[in-house]
This record gives sequence, C-alpha cells and structure tokens, in this order.
Amino acid sequence: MTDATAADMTIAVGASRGLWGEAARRFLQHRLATLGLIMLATIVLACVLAPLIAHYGPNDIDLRGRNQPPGGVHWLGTDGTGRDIFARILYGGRISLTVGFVAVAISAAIGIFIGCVAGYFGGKVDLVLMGLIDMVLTFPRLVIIIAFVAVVGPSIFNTMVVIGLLSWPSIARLTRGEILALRNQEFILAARSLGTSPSAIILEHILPNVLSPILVAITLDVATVILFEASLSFLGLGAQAPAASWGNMLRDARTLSILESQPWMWIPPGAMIAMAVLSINFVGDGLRDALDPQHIMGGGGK
Amino acid sequence: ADGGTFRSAMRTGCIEMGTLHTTCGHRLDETVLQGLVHIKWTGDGVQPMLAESWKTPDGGKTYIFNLRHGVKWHDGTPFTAKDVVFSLNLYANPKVGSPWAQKLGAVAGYKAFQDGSASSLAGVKALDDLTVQIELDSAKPLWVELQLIAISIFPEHILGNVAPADIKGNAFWVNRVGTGPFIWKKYESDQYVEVDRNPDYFLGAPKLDRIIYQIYKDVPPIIAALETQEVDAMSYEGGGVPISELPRLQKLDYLTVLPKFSAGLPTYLQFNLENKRFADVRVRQAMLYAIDRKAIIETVKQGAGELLNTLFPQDWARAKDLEPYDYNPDKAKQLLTDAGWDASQPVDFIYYYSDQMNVDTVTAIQSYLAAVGVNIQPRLLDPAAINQVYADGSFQMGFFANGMGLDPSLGSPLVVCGAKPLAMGYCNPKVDELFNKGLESNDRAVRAVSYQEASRILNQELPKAWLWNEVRPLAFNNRIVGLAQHFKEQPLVIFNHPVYNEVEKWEVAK
Amino acid sequence: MGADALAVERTAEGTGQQSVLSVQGLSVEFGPQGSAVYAVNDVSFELAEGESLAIVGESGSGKSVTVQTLMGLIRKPPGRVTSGRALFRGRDLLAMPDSELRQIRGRDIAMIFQDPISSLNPVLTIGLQLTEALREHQGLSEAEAERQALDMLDLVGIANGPQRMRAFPHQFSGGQLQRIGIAMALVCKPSILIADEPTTALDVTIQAQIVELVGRLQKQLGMAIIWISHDLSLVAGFVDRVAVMYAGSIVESAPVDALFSATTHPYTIGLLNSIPSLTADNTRLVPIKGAPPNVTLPPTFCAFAPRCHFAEARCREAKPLLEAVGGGHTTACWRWREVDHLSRSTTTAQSVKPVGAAGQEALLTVTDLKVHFPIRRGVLRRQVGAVHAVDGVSFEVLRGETLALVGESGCGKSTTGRAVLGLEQPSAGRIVFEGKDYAGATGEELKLRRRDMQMVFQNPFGSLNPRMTVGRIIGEGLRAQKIGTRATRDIRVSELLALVGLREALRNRYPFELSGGQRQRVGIARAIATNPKFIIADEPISALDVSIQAQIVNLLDDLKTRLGLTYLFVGHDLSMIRYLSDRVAVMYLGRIVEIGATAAVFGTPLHPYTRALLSAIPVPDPKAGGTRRRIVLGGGVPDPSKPPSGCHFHPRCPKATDICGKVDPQPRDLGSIASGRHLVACHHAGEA
Amino acid sequence: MLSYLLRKLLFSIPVLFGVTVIVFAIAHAMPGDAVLAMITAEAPSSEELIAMRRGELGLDQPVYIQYLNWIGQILHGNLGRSFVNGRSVGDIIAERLPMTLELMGVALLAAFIIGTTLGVISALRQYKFTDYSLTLSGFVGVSIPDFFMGLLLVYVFALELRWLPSSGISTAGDSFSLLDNLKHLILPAAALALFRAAIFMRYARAGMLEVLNQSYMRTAKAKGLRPSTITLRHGLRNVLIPLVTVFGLALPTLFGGSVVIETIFQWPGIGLMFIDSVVNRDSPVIMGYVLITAIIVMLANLATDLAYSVLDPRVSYD
Ligand SMILES: Nc1ncnc2c1ncn2[C@@H]1O[C@H](COP(=O)(O)OP(=O)(O)OP(=O)(O)O)[C@@H](O)[C@H]1O
Ligand SMILES: Nc1ncnc2c1ncn2[C@@H]1O[C@H](COP(=O)(O)OP(=O)(O)OP(=O)(O)O)[C@@H](O)[C@H]1O
Ligand SMILES: [Mg+2]
Ligand SMILES: [Mg+2]
Repeated sequence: MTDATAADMTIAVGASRGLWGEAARRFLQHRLATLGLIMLATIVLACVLAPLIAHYGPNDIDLRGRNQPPGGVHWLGTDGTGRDIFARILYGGRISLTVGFVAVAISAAIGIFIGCVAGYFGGKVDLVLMGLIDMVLTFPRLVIIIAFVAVVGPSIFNTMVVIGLLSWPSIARLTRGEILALRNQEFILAARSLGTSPSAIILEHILPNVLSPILVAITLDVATVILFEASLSFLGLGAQAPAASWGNMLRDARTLSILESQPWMWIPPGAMIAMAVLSINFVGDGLRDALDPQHIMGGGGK
Repeated sequence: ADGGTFRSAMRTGCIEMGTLHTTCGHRLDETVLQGLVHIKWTGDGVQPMLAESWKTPDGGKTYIFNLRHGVKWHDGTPFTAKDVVFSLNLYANPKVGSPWAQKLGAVAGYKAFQDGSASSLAGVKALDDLTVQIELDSAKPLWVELQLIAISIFPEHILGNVAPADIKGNAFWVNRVGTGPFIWKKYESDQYVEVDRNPDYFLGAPKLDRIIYQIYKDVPPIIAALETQEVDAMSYEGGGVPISELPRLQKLDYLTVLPKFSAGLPTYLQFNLENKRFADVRVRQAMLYAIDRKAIIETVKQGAGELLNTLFPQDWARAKDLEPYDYNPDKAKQLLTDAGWDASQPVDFIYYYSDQMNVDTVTAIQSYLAAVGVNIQPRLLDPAAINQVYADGSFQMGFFANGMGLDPSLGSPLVVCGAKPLAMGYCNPKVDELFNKGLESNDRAVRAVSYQEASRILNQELPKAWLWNEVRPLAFNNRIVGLAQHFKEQPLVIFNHPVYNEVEKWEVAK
Repeated sequence: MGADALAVERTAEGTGQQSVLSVQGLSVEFGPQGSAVYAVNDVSFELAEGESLAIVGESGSGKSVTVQTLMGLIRKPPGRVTSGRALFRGRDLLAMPDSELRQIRGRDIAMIFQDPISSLNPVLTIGLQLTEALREHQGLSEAEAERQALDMLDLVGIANGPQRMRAFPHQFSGGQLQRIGIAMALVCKPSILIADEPTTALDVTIQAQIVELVGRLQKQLGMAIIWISHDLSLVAGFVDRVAVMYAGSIVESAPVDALFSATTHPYTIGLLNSIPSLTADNTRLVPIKGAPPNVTLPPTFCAFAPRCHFAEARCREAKPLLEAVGGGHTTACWRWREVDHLSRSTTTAQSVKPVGAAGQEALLTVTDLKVHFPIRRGVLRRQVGAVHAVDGVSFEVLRGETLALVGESGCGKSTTGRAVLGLEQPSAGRIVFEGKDYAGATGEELKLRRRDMQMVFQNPFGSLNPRMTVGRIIGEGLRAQKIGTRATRDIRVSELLALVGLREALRNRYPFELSGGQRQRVGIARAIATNPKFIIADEPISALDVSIQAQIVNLLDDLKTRLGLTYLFVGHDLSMIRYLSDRVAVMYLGRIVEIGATAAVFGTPLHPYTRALLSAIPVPDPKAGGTRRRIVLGGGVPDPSKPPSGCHFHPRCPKATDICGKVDPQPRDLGSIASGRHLVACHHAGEA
Repeated sequence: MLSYLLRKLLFSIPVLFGVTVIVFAIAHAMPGDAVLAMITAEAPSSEELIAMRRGELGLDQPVYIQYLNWIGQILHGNLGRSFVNGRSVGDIIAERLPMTLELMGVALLAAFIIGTTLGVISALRQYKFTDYSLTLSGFVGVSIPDFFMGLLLVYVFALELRWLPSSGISTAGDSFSLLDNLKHLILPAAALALFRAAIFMRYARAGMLEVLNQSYMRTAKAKGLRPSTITLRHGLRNVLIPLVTVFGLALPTLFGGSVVIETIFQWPGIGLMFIDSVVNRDSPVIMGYVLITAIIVMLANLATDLAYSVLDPRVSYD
C-alpha cells in the first residue's frame, strides 16, 4: 500500500474539484475498480462483437453433434440440440447484460429517488411512499408476470421494465433506512443552515454517505435480475426460445446428469454471471472507496 | 406380519378434490376404492373386480352384473348393489358436475338426468342386493371395456347424504373408505398418503403392510429419491424418467429400468384449421416434410419415440400404406410456395411440456421449420392459459400430445367434427362415420377395417402433423417383488391404465 | 540520533525522577513519501511518575498526533512513524504488537480525546461506554462497574447519573460529552492520563472542578498526566512542566514557573502576548504575525523562522535542537540567549480595538423560548419525561452588537442558538428576526431566514461532511446561494482560508486530515463565507491556541465594523468574552439569570451565579493562581430534567432564602444610565 | 414513536385495500381462469359444464362484483374457499405456515449469522487474501440460482454421499421425530441460506468498512477493549441498519416461503401452495396469500422501523 498515489496528497492550489469529480479521479486510481472496468468492458465487448468472434450462430442446431464436450471445434462444447455453447454465451450475454443493466438502472433510479425523498422529508411523505413500497413489495411477482405477458406480450423490453418496476422497493428501503440515521447529523443541519437546497443536500451530503449499502444492493441486484430473467423466460416473459440468455442456459442445465457429466453446459453461464457481477462489484467497491476519503487509494491491488 | 412398506412416488397435489373431478389422485382408487371391473394387466380385455361376472343378453344394450359375495367396506359395512347404483348416479349427476359423466352418456336416461327432467339414471337398477342391471340407449358391445373401466364404486352409507354440490372437496376424499386391498390411513397435504393392508380383501390379503404414496410436484426430486431408495417406484405421470437421467439410473443395480415403455401417446403439431394460414393441407404437409423426425428421435429423444404418421398408436389400427413424410425440406419449400405461404408472418406457437427433452424438441422443430420459411415463436404456457388460447380462438399452432388409451376409439376427441377444443376446426364426416363403425363390434379384425381407413385419411389430411408415439422410461426398485415384473408384461402405460392390479401379490424382497 | 539522546538526558535530569514514559525522537508523517505532511518531527520528552506535563502549542502543531501515536491510534497508512521510541516502563510502545499494547491501553494509559462527540459511539448508551473498559480490564460485575461509573459521572459534574447513563451521546451538550470522555478515561484509574484539550468546551467553574478532580486523582493514584491544551492560563495553575510545540517539534520545555517567568523561545513569547488581559480594556489582541507553518516541507530549518522577529540566516538553514537553558528548562532556538533580554512588552504592538457602533434596533428578539427534549424509554420509545434544555429564555440582540452567552456547561446555550436558527423545534416562545416571527416556521420562510443567519457549530468535526474537501465545505454556502461564478467562488475560498489562518494547501484535505483547531476554523470560514447579517458562534474558538484565537477574534471584529455583522457568541472563556462582547447574557439551567453590558456584568456582577463564575477565571500566571479568591458553589449539579422549583439556582446559592425555592424571580433592570440596561433575575440582587 | 406506529397502522388499511384491489385486478388479467385450468386433455369438459362451474365459483360475474364478494368475506374474517378443493383458505394457510416458518426461519437466521460473520471478517481483512476469497465465493454464491444450488446440494449430499435425504419434510409415514425432520431440513435450508448468506455478507462488509474509520472505533481501541468487543459492540452495532433493512425485506419470505426450493425439495409450505394456486388460477388462495404477505410486509416494515429507532437512537420519525 505504500504506493498510495502521490496526487492524493499533493497540495493542489486552485480550483477545488466537485465532490463527484474528485471521486471520479480517485475512482480511476483504484486498481480493483480498473480491473473491474476492464473485465466488464471485455465481457460487454465480446458480447457486442459476438458475430465476429463466434464461428457458429447461437441457434444453429446440430442434432448429430449434440452434447459435445469442449474441444477445438466447439470451444465450450455443444448443448442438447448441438448448439455451440460459446456462441450462445456471447449472444446470451447480450440479453442477460442488457436486462441486468437496464432493469437495475430502472430500479436503482426509482429506488434511490423514492428512498431519498422518503427518508429526507419524513413525515407524511414518508408515510405515503412507504405505503407505496409496501404495495409493490406485496405484489406477487408470479401473478403479475403471467398477467403482464398476457396483456402486453412477451418481449425483452417488457421484461426489463417489469423487473425494474418490481424490484426498486428494496433499494428504496435501504436508502431510506440509512438516511433516517443520517439526516439529523450535524453536518446535514449545517448544510441546511447554509441554505443548501434539499436536492443538493441529498446529492452532496446524503448520497455519498449512504452509497455503500446501495452499491452493494445494486451489484447484487444485477446478479438477481440476470437469474430472475431465467425464471421469467420460463413463464413466457424474458428471452424466448431459442434465444439464449445466461440465466436460461443455466436453467436448461438443471438436471442431475448434466450437473454430473456435462459441466460445460452450466459452468460457462454460471461463471459468466459470476464474472460479470464480480466485475460490477469491483467497480462498486472502487466507487465506494473513491467516495471515502479515508480510504487509501491504490488499494485492492496487493 | 412384517410385510414391509412400498413407497411409490405420486405426482399430484389435488387429492382433496376427489376422484370425481380430477385425474390426479385417481391412482389411489386402485388400491383403496375399486371398480366393478379392471383392465387386465396385460391390456387385453377386462377382468372382474367388484363384479364377479356380467353378461349382456342383447349384444351390448343391457348388462347384468353379479356382484361379489361377502365384500365389506373398510369400515365393516357390507358392500351391496345399492352402492353401485349410487356411484353411477353420482358420476352422472349434473349437480356433481364430474367431467367423467360422459362415460355414462350411453346409459338410458342420461339425457333426462342431465337436463333435469329425471333425478337419476333410469337405466341403472339394483335387481337385488348383489345384482345390478345397466341398460344403454343402444347396443355398445365394447361399453364395459371402454367406459366402465375407470369408474370407482363409492360407499353410499357415507356419501349418500352429502349434497351433490358438496361432493367436490368433501372430507371423504382425504379419508377414503373403500373395498380395496389397502385401507386409507393418513393423508398429509403435499407430503404423502399412507394406506395399510386390508386383511379382508376379497382377492386375498396383500403381502405388503402398507403403501406410502409420496407426493411430488416436480420430477427431478422423484429421480433423486429413486436413486437414494427413498421411493421404490417412479410415477409415470410426469413423463417418466427424463431421458437424460436414464444412464444414471441404469447404473444402479437395485433398480430395474424399463427404457422404452410405450405411452400410447401420439405427439403432434396442432393447427387451428379455422385460421386461413393452416387451412391448406399443403402447408401442413410441408411442415411435416420439413422436420427430420428421425433425427430428433435418435438424438434429442435418444430413441424414446416411435415414428407415427397418423393418429393411432395401436399397430392393428393403422394402415400399412401410409405416406411416410420422410424428411424433405425441398419438397416442403415447394409445397409452401404452392400454397402461397407468407414467410414474413411469424406463427405463434404454444406448448406445455417444460422438461428439457421437450424444450429441446421444440427448439429442433423451430430450427427445421425456420429453414423452410416457417417462423414459429414458441411460448410455454400453463394449462389455464392454453385453454384460454383455445377458448378465445387466438390459437395458431402448437406442440402437444394426447393420451389415446388402449383403444383407438379413444382418439375421437382429437379429430371428430365439432369436438372442442382439440379437433380445432377439423371436420370430415367420413372419419366420424368410421369411428362410429369401429365401436359396433368387439371383434378386433372387424374394427381394424374402420380404423385403418380412418388412419389413412388422417395421414393424408393431416388435421395434425403427426410426429411420433411417445415412449417413456420407467424405473423400479427391485426391492418390491412383483412390481417391475408386472410393468414388463404391460403393453403400455397411460393415465387410465391401472398399475396396481394384483398389488396384493407384491412383496418386499427378503 | 545523538542529539536526541542528549535532549533526553537533559530533560530527564530536569525532573530527577524515575520516568514512566520516555519519548525519544518521535517523528510521524502522513501521506506518501515525497509529499508527506510532517506532523511530528523528532519529539522527545520524559514523563516522571506522578508528574504532570502540559503540551501547548499552535493549532495543528502535532500535539494530538504525538499522543495518539504513543497509543498506536493513528491510522497506518496514511500515518507513518518514521523514527523514535516510546518507552513505557522500559517497554517500547511503538514496537509492541497490538495485542500487548491492548493490555496497556485503557488500563495503564488512558486517553481523553479532543473531539468528544465523535469519539463516543452514537448508538451505545453512555453507561455502557463508561463501564465496558472497567468490566474488561478489571473483570468487575455489571453492578459494580456501574457504581464506579456513576461515582465518576458525579465527580465530573453530570447530574442525575442513573438516568443519564441510559442516554445516548447525541442527547448531551458538548461540555457534558467532554466530561463523559474524561470520566471514561479516569474510571480505570490509569497510571498515565493523556488528556487532549479536555476542557475546551467547559465553563470556568466546571473547568476548575475538573482540574481539581484530576489533581486529586493524580495525588491519590500517583498518576502522571500529559495535558494538551492551548489555554496557558489554565495549565499555569496546576501542571509541573510545560512543553511548547510548534510545527511538529517541541520548541521549549520548562518547569511551569520558568516558562512564564523566563520565556526563551520567541514563539512562546508570542503565545503569551496573545492572551487577552482581564484588566486591560479595548486593546486589540496581538496574534503572532504571519502565516502558520507549512508542514509539508521537510523539517530542516526552524519552522518558526518566517514569523520570528529574531530570525536570522541560520534559522532558515538549520534546525535548532533543544538545548538546556538550566533548571530543567530547554529551548530550541539559535538565539535564545538574546531573546531572553528582550522583554515581553516590546514585542507587543499596542493598538486600540475598534469599537463597533451598536445600534439600538433589535435584530433578533427571543421571547420566552422553551426547548424541551423528550426522554424516552422502551422499545416503543414512550416519553417518560423531558429535559428542560431551554426553559423560558428572553433576550434581544441589537444590530451590530456582539451578545455573549455564557453559562455552565449544559445550561442550554447551544440549544438556544440552534433554536434561533431553526434547527431545533421550540416547544414554546417567539423568535423574531428582523421583525418577522419565525417560531415554527418551515420551508421557504426558514430558507429566507437562513440566508441572513449562520452558525458556527460547537462540534467542529460532526458539522463537517466527512466526504467533502475543506474547499468545498467552505464554498458550500456560496454555491447554495449562487453567489459569484465558479472562479470567483474559488478565489473567495482562498481568501477565507487565509483569513482564518489556514494554508491554501488544506483546501483539498478532508476533515479527518485536520487537527481539531483547523476543523474549527473551517467551520468559521464556512459561516462567514456568505457575509450573513447574523452569526451564531457556538464556542467557535475553544480549540484554538491563543495566538490564532486572537487572529480569529480580530477577524470577527473587523467583519463587525466593516459589514455591521451581529454576533451571538457562545463561550466559556470569560477573558475572551469580556474582550469581544458588547453585552453578556449569563445562563443558568435553561434560563438567563443576568444580562447587561459587558463592562457592567464583569464590573458589578449582580447575580450570585455570575459572581461565582467570574471568580473562577484562571489567570495565565502560575503565581497568581493561588492568590485569587474563588467562590466555590455548593450543592449538586443541576439536572435539567427536574429543574428545581422557584429560582433554578437556589439549591446552590449562598444567598438563597425561602422565597427563592418558591417564587420564580422575574428579571429586574438594575442598570444605571452609565451602564445601560442590566437585567437580573434574582430576588436578592442589589442587596449588599 | 407510538403515535408514529399508530399512524402507520392506520395508513396501512388503505394500503392493504389498494393492494388487494390491484392484485385482484391483475390476477383477473391472467389468461384463463380456475375452470379452464381444470380442463385436461383427458377430461375435456363441455361448454355447459364450464359455464356451470363458472357459475358455481361466481366467475361469471363482473370483476368488481367478484372483488366485492371477496372483500365482503374478508370483512367477516373469512378468507374464502379454494376453487380447487373447496377447503377454507385460512385452514390451508394455517396448515402450511409452520412448515414454511421452520424452513425459512432456519435458513434466514443461518444466512444472517453466517453472512454477517463472514462479512465482518472480510471487512477486517479488506483487500487481503481472505477478503478476496470470501468475495469470490460470495459472488459465485449469488450467481448460482437457487434451483441449481438445490440440485447441487442434492447431488452432493443426497446422491453421492448419501448423508441426507433428498426431499420431503420428514420420512413419509413415520411418526414425527425431530432428528428426522432436521435431517430433511438441512439441504433445503442450506440451499436458501447460501445465497442469502452471500448477500448479508456483502452488506456486512460494506457497512463495516464504513464504520472502521470512525473516531469512536479509535476510542474503543484506546480503552484497550478486546478486538472482538470492538468489532461486535462498537462496529457491528453501527452496521445493523442496512442489515436490518435487508433482513426486514427478507422477513416476508419467512411466511411466504420460496416457491423454487419448496418445489425442488417437495417442502409442503406456502410457496408450494402458492405456485399451485397460480397454476390453478385459484384466486381465493392467491388473494389469501397476497393478503397475508401484505400484512407481513407491513408488519416487517413496522418492525424494521422500530428496530431502526432501537438500534440507532438518532433515528427519529417526527
Ligand atoms: N490523517 C492525516 N493526514 C494528513 N495530515 C494530517 C492527518 N492528521 C493530522 N494531520 C496534520 O497533522 C498536523 C498535526 O495535527 P494534530 O492533530 O496533531 O494537531 P494539534 O496540535 O492537535 O492541533 P489542535 O490544537 O488544532 O488540535 C496538522 O497539520 C494536521 O493537519
Ligand atoms: N437531544 C437531546 N435529548 C435530551 N437532552 C438533550 C438533547 N440535547 C441536549 N440535551 C440536554 O439539554 C441540555 C442543554 O444542552 P446544550 O447543548 O444546549 O448545552 P450547552 O449550554 O451548549 O452546554 P455546553 O457548554 O456543554 O455545550 C443539556 O443538559 C443536554 O444534556
Ligand atoms: Mg489536537
Ligand atoms: Mg453547547
């Protein structure tokens, strides 16, 4: 840790960077975060460039060449209908990552906003928003999804929206809980007494101080959403056969024999989910550390 | 006696509803309740149960059943003809609303009972304590074999004073009192049903002490339980042992695996013939040409399927000179072009089986069809949703299978005019006529002529694109002597085929 | 290292006793090599058994870092001990594994932290935090530990111990927390007590009480003490030896008498000169000129040189080492012999303090303000009582004046201030600011009021967002009120930094990287950034050394004359109050007992409490300490949750009669034309 | 606080009402209905029969009438009867609740304890080997869907090692024994707990990292307290708010069960009941389930709020 960056301690005279600007600078110095970004970028890039990388189409079946173990022709082997797992992983990543990112973006945006408003303003606002949260938490997902598909039809876009709209309450509650503990602290009072607007208080004073559990929630949510998409495609929402997603590739592998003797069918999608989430987590950790001035930057690389 | 316990998997959760309203839970009636007759284990004909013998003096219009002497209900009450009359009336009672009522549709007075002008079936009478007479509207020589087989007899002294509307979900169903080889002991919702041996069983006391029907919702746990010997028998209802798990089970020396068990289950692509796109027979033929069924059976299904080009799984009911529809994508394309198929329009395609083999099959079918310009978009739906799709007419195409039972006549709901919802707009009076003719005799040779003729028409007109006859692997623990042997003798296994005949003779290996 | 050994020898020789703690050549840096903050440079001192040593010095000179390093409490990284040993009874604290050090911490060496509020765990009761060390170190039963803790609470003057033990830190006043911190350190009866500015937030009476308590324990237990303070007057009274720190180094160390009588280091002289005198009026305070040292430069020269009257070339080239002056007196100055000849007065540039022209128009009128805090119990948090923190306070602040609010710790000063600002919901009363009643105001109205009012919070650390740099914190008001452009705001921030004596370099630091005094100055800079009309300053300079205090007070004065600022100044340092305020309000247990012009209140105090308070003011001269007569108040410490009936002060009042226990005394004006209005709430005021 | 609780409880009435209206409407929008769900290919039903059944169940009435009927029953303290088997919904739920409570309770508690412990360890060793391995396994943990985790556990512990039974709540037909029951409990509880433990671990780690830098941690150290006391009492106490939130969010599953795990392990709990009721479009059961969940969610929310104010005295709701 001795190589904590010099810039950190350099006494820069002149314009002070914005809080988030400062964080961005620190973030880029975080080794783990950089690693996470690179990992994530690699995964995303591979998925985007799938047609250039994969020799096979994701849905090209080859019944006579099914269940082949990894090898020179099919790098990661083939599945029960002889589709190339490697190709499916890449194409599946497009769906899984899109769903993961978009749905979580939706739920995080709504959740953080509602959580902040409820926690900061308290009182009646809180009461009403908590009621809303209770409602959404109570909705039986299964029923909603079945009904939803019936009404609007299955599509990936709908999937993302539905997941996003159903999963924000946890982030909202988390945010609110943290703010409750924070909002009476003196530096918040000080900011208020300076005439700082509520939005600025929330953005500059509250969020950076409550971000850590929220980042955890977001990271974990990406994983849950990617997996949730699999159960949705089961119900007719989500990626529809034959389209691949990491989640439904895993789901397709849920038999004992595959578990035992065809690990190439479940390890790659599982590993991709884990890697994607892990890299997001590294980025999240980096962000957390970047927002924590007491953290010595450059850490996490030892 | 230390007869031991037989644990059988059962894939059901709706025992509470009762035998009159659902197929699930019906299996229990074989050991607890009994019918007048049973299909023979080997599938060739029926054997007497509560009815010791029967005769039809007029070639199938009137049946007289002589009931067994000295049979007692499990609670000690003697079984009499009144129970039989009561039970048949219960099935047919419109207020009960049993979907099985149709089985008694041929009995004299059924219509009057249904429309409310009579309060019971006029055709069913107790001649004395142990004799029952059933009169039909017209002669049906195969009536006993085809319709009476799955009807259980209930104790009038218990259910007699239950209002017909309250029969469904009555407490009786979770505490059944019957005449069978096993006595109902305990039911734990979503866990198990326990039945104990009935020492007074009229065919002889069972050797087993008890049977525990372990309830499972999902197939994989059954496989695991079979492997760990937590259960002794697989239930076939979930599709038998998934093909993918066969190798695992075959390795276990304590299991007998029967890898290819005909399920009498024609599998097909279903079309809505009222939809113009599918009305042209060339379109349907093209689809069949487009799919390499052989390849699918050999690979995805690992041999678990018999190619089928018409409705009937029974050999004797099929003509030999059917069009084989061998894989021929070029021909398929040609046919589609001729029929003016619009390849740009996707086809909504629904299916129900969610196990991996079937999902893979759908994937393969989709791929094959796509190759000739038919762009199907599969959707997995649950029964309620499927029935809704049927009901509101939006159905386009799907992948289904339907149990035919032992007799070709049972396939009629799939193809006769106006049969809802499965015929899907297909109507060919000639076919209807052939089906009717098939029931006029009980001589297989005579009947075969009609069915083979029908099979030819169905092969040509393809009201459904016949794919194959489903084959299911089953597995049993060798611990239970008699169990696997019985299944080996059985020609096919389907929902209304009894599996517990002679259960009283099974025993635990020493 | 040779030089260090010499120094050690010398100091040890000074006391001639067995030393319990011997610090040798300690240096601590923060941050990466190359651009480090040299917080402590080659510090050596000895502490004998039973001895009390005061460390005084400029804010940010490394006092806290030094003592925290001894106990292994600085975070590494970014902190780094680059050299030195700290022998506790022969064992090197700095080389010990943490598990071993743990046995010493708390039990042998206890520490009182400078920042009492953030040093206490916000979610644990005071009782638990007081007893846990006892229970772990001494294996006492819960009841026994509680008993000892209660005793200690009583000794530090916290009333109603049993109930307060169940309270949480945020329910205490700043001074109370400080005393709890003291109690926490003392409760284990350590052999060394390290007290980091333990009395900054305490009023003089309680300060005296604490000093006395520590003195007593010291004698009883043979405890040695390191007392960090900026308050020379205070330490003058009771320590054996004083070490003066500047820019990370000890620049002078001497027995207390010698330090005051024979000051040798120019910095120490400067310090002494900055103290406002109790007698002299209206002389402008004299801070040490120049900017505070740049601690990011390696310590290769005399850090004081840039500000020193006596500096010469060699001061800027080489660093002077501590040199014995004689009589245990050491100093680190190349020219100490010459300094000795120059009297203190010659360096004092007399200048007259500008007198602000206070108008007669009331800017703020507070009428019968009450703030009651509910006391809650149980899972459902049922209210079982109330702390009458402010219990019927009325006063007005005139435009352009400085009203000082003084009074015992915990009497409701901060609460009053916060209520005026609208940060605390008053239970009753009216607050009229510029003719508008704001009691119970919400939303927009409050926002309007806030534009004109600012507050310097008593708790400097807690009121700074830990994730904002100093620059952003100071600029926040400017941004919030959309004053200026980005660039002009940046310039303004630089200006403000300089005004409060912070180097520009601190702009990009975070609060946790600052010393206590630096934090306090950030708070001040933030409050004055937007040029408000009215500033509530809650103990704004309590953690600052006298020189910087002088600088800040002058700054406040300048602002007052230049911009017509009005202040409500909460403080306990009466000399300073006397110096800077126009009028004084004396509070006791939630009420104002006396209010009048500063000269009148200090000259002819009318309320018995005021008299007691004034008598306790310490004098910055060890010799004078003993001669002044102090009125010691009898009776228990008051408990704001059960205020006494009638006059709140009566249980402790030497003059109390029957009527005092029954009737609330109403404020009466006993002022004259010369002294102006002089209200006092006492039945016996004016009697002989 | 009391008034806050009362206010919340009062407000929960319209919320409950809203939930039921919305869910009733949504449930109605599911394709098919209870009658259609019962039609099987083996027992095709005539149109008259379908109409008759719909009449019996009241499904032929407009939705709002159906809703009013349902809410009318509720107001009489009656959750209605299952469309499928006519049993009282209250009975069905009451019968299954204990099983779900057992499974979810053990899983949740184990997850909380294990997760928090590992999270704290991970934070204390931030960016060291231990932290990395825990982080990695944690994310592998959350990347394995529960159906797969269940399968994996069954494969290893039931099939390969033969240590534990593969499914069920106890050995069918045997009289109840706690040991037997616990043996059956381990795998499903573990399948549920592993995933959640990973989640709690991440929150505990993040929270702990926040706390480690606080001055009061330094004070605690200065007092010479044992590291464990410092971590648990001074550190963990301050991390509990996010943990309690997450725990509170998981609480409803304590009563709602897990559809997937209950299915895989044939655990006869509420989750199993719920999936059946959805497939069967058994709206009284669905609504009963929703109502119970709603109440539990609200109570959990309330309990969480209460816990906040107990855990952190600075939290106030006024
Ligand atoms: N973590 C840190 N990182 C960088 N600099 C630090 C850190 N902690 C302290 N410093 C700097 O070290 C110097 C000494 O700080 P210290 O807290 O010891 O001062 P002090 O003498 O106690 O002052 P005060 O009287 O104001 O409390 C200050 O300049 C401070 O800014
Ligand atoms: N939130 C609270 N709950 C309960 N009591 C409180 C609360 N805040 C303050 N008090 C009590 O109110 C009284 C007045 O507190 P206040 O902070 O105004 O004192 P102060 O005069 O500023 O004291 P100090 O000089 O020590 O800072 C104290 O007894 C304190 O314990
Ligand atoms: Mg300090
Ligand atoms: Mg105060």
